[in-house]
Amino acid sequence: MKMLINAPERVVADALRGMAAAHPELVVDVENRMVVRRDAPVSGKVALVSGGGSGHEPLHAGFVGHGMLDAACPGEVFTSPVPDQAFRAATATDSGAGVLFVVKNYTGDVLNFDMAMELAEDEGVRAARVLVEDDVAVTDSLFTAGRRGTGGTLFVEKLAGAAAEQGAPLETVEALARRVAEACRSYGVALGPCSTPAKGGPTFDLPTGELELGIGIHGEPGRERRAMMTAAEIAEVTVDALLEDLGGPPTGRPFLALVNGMGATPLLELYGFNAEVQRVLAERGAVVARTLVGNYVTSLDMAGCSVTLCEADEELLRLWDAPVSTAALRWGR
Amino acid sequence: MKMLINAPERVVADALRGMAAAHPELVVDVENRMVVRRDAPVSGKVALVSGGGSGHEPLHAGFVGHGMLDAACPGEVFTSPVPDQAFRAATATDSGAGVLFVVKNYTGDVLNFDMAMELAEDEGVRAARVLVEDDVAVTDSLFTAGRRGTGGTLFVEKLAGAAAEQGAPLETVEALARRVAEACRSYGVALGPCSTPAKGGPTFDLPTGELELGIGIHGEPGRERRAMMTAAEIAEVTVDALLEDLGGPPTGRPFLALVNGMGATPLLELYGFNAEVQRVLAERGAVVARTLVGNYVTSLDMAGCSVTLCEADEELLRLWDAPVSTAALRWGR
Amino acid sequence: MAELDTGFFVRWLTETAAAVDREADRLTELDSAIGDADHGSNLRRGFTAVTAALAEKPPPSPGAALGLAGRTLVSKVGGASGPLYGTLLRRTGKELGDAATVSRDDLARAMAAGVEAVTALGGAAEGDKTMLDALLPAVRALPESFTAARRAAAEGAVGTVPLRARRGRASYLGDRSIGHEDPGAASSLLLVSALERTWEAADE
Amino acid sequence: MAELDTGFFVRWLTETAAAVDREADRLTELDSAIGDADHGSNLRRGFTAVTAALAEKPPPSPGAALGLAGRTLVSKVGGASGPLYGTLLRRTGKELGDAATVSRDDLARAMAAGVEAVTALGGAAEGDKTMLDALLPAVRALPESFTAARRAAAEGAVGTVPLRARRGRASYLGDRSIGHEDPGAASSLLLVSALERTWEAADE
Ligand SMILES: Nc1ncnc2c1ncn2[C@@H]1O[C@H](COP(=O)(O)OP(=O)(O)O)[C@@H](O)[C@H]1O
Ligand SMILES: Nc1ncnc2c1ncn2[C@@H]1O[C@H](COP(=O)(O)OP(=O)(O)O)[C@@H](O)[C@H]1O
Ligand SMILES: [Mg+2]
Ligand SMILES: [Mg+2]
Ligand SMILES: [Mg+2]
Ligand SMILES: [Mg+2]
Repeated sequence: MKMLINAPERVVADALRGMAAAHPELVVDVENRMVVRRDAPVSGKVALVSGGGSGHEPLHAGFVGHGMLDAACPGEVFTSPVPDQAFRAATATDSGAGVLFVVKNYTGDVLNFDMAMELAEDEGVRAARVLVEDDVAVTDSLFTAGRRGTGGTLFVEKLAGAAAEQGAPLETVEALARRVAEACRSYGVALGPCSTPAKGGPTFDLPTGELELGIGIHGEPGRERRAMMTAAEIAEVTVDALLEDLGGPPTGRPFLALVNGMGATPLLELYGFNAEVQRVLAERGAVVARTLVGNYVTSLDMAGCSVTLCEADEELLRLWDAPVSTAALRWGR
Repeated sequence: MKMLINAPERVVADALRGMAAAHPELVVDVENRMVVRRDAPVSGKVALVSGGGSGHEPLHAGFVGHGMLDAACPGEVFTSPVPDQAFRAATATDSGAGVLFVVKNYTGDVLNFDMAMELAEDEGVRAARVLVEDDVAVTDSLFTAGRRGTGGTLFVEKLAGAAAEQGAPLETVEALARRVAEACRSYGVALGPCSTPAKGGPTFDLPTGELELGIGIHGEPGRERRAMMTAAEIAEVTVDALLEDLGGPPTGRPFLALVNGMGATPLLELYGFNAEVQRVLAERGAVVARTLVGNYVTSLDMAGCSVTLCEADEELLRLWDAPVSTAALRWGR
Repeated sequence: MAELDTGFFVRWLTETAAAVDREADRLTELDSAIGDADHGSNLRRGFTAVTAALAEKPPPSPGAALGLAGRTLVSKVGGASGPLYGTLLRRTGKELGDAATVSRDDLARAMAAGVEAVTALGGAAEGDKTMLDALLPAVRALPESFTAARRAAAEGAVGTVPLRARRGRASYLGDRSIGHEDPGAASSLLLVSALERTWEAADE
Repeated sequence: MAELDTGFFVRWLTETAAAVDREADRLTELDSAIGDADHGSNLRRGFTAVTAALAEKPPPSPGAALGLAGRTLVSKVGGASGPLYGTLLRRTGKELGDAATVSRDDLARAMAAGVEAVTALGGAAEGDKTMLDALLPAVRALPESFTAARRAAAEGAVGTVPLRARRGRASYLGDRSIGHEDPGAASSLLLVSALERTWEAADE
């Protein structure tokens, strides 16, 4: 598999150098693997710190900036960052108002961020953690590592980031982040595998004419393989999985929707898929207040898509519309 | 080849429906295949209209909005729009101040837009046209259809769009657009082919271990096939091709740079590639004032990248920094 | 020799549409080698619309039939081939005026003007590896017979294989365009072959 | 039976690093089938750093050697295996205290505590298809001999093939995790095999 890289072990450092060059408005610490708001620590503001394995760009570094994250710490490709990284990011952004770690629910992320949290608390930083576990494809969570965190992360980071920017204290930001995390559901579909630099080739084989349902964002195979479907059919499977998990027919509260590309699916196709997602949602009686279409929570060069729904209310809509200024998400400023 | 679509002949209409759902701030006319600013025609403002084959998203529809395009008309995949589309877009956006068509230099685009321009002029619309022909891979333009228009289109649309937004008259906007088009150079590299819905599979074969240099944005093979290179080497070939075409060592005027993904190359790799592009530019003595990294002028699911340099001055930098609010490019507002 | 009436022209265009539909994948395949893999679907979309337009609004004359087909191609195809084929048919139709029937010689003269208009619009010359490499020999041979025209178009189309493209998308490939048949020349052959078949069917 | 000194522990860790380096692609391949294709490169990065750290700062005792290795893994690996292997070695080292030499029984007791800490941290039990399926049998057999420990680890690793994963990334696959060896169990076998080899080399 051909990649636009120098060498597998340099990929993350090279990307950070390139990010530094493109974004003078960010502080990029290549050595210590972190991306930080230039104005951090922002006096009196709760700091939001996130991170995870690389390969999901723009998540998380692309969401650092006004109204969203204060810092992101990228690990190696598909490998959670080490505790030092998250600890450094916390001390670099804490203004005294405390730090909220946004953690996607994977064994590695949980373990490493928990260690970072201990280190931070040892240094006197008030730290809290919110776990994103929105992937409804993981059904029997008693017999698994629990639901994976995927697209819902974007909503948690955006909405909690807006609340923090508006001056909410740590407990409020944490409670809000948790409320958002609980309101999010995601489901992903792969039309092809991705290739990781470490492996140098595709992480699984997907025969012509088949797709994977219920995939995560790490190139792992899905829960089920089926014959290829049309965009309309994929939208039906996906939306129904989400609504079912939300407990049946929609309540009338508006949704925030993310129609997300896994990396290699053209935007042309994603928009077409969005048309079908919106059609199915409307047919099921769901109201969508805001929709974001694009490659936001990716899996390297995987072909496929995921849909995330976040059940919202007036407050969450206001926080969604609040100004944000990051590399990948920007409005209102 | 698996695609997230319903049927090849529905791809463009479906995408427009999906775009309409995601962007209430735009007027999307699915029937007549055009995407228009909601506040068009903007009184006293020169209208910018562009378009081309679909498959290059977010170009052009993703650039419709304040500070950039007034309308875009997408053709079928890799097929220039028909004259009616461009004509309708012109009449829908002309406030009386005239219309500037931004046309990428391909036989089909030129012919169809020229017909549209005649139709528009017959209706009393003052119309002008700027041709983007920035691809330095097309060398012997006497024996070809001339240089292709690729990444430079983004700069022409952004900078001329800013000038139009600021109230410049048609002649000024046209002259500026022409100046920008002349200041732009692009060069593209493919690591893999793309697959078009019409063909249902890859448009060319690229053996493992080889890449295509000097590709366009329509899945056409490049000028030359070579053994696979590192990101550093690709950056050298690319930057040197651009600087050589600009007439040797940089003059000291700052560049705007676009490090563009062709669609399936992960953002992680693109940022890493940007690090190398910036290194080579610095080594050659070139000053880069602004850099944009991402998938902006794509070729469906092609793996690869292109680099565009635009020689700028104070005025162009100011226009670049001016507010823009479109689906794909947004800042300052 | 029989005069060609409006029905003949409608049958020719319908026959062309059927041929394009049958051969669309091959045309796209040719375009995939040296272009952007859309020529077949472009022409299929266009000629499907032509058939529909002719059925909906039966044209009063040969010239009107070609004019309607040409306008339909322009407004449905896009790409390079839409304006070029559209111009070919519109211009040919215009030359035929509103005569109810025309001779083969009339058609040969009108098509020569049509092809000339394509040359003017696209700026290509014979040997540039475009549709003109099939169309120009065909209209030169048309005064002789429909079969001669088809043979000339076929030779012209095959003759594009060794050429280096100098117009259209294939020209970007430089020497790598050599060794492939031009998709537009291949579709032009379909148009001229349909003409011969329409004549032969009428002649029976 | 000879006591194990600091040199022994340094050689064990170095031997493990070499084995991980040799087998990294296979570990990644295993992780590719039921995980995210990074286990080999994760451990290679980690153990390369361990070798460097041991060379740079020669540890004063067996416990210090394991502690340094564990801390290095935690700060270099990331993922699930970084904290888990890091905890295993740190905790084992802590149990050994600062004794200059230790017996195999000391090591067995300490490693049992180390593995217990992994269980506590990751919440997995035997049979969940994780590294524990190699580690737990190995520490149970260690009092008998290094060879018995290696055999037990090998059996445990192979024994993960028919299991359905209940922890870690492989658990997302449900039944589709069945039929593949767990990468962490495979790497644990490398660790225990290196222990046996180090012993055998010392014994000669
Ligand atoms: N300037 C030109 N003059 C004549 N024919 C041309 C010219 N440019 C392109 N063509 C013809 O058009 C064909 C391609 O048509 P098509 O694939 O439908 O459009 P596009 O190139 O825009 O994708 C070519 O094979 C060639 O025969
Ligand atoms: N909760 C757990 N307890 C024990 N071992 C675990 C647990 N979760 C994962 N593992 C082990 O970690 C291995 C995967 O390590 P690695 O691939 O490096 O990390 P990641 O899963 O984060 O990519 C698995 O094969 C398994 O043996
Ligand atoms: Mg991992
Ligand atoms: Mg085309
Ligand atoms: Mg074509
Ligand atoms: Mg792994």
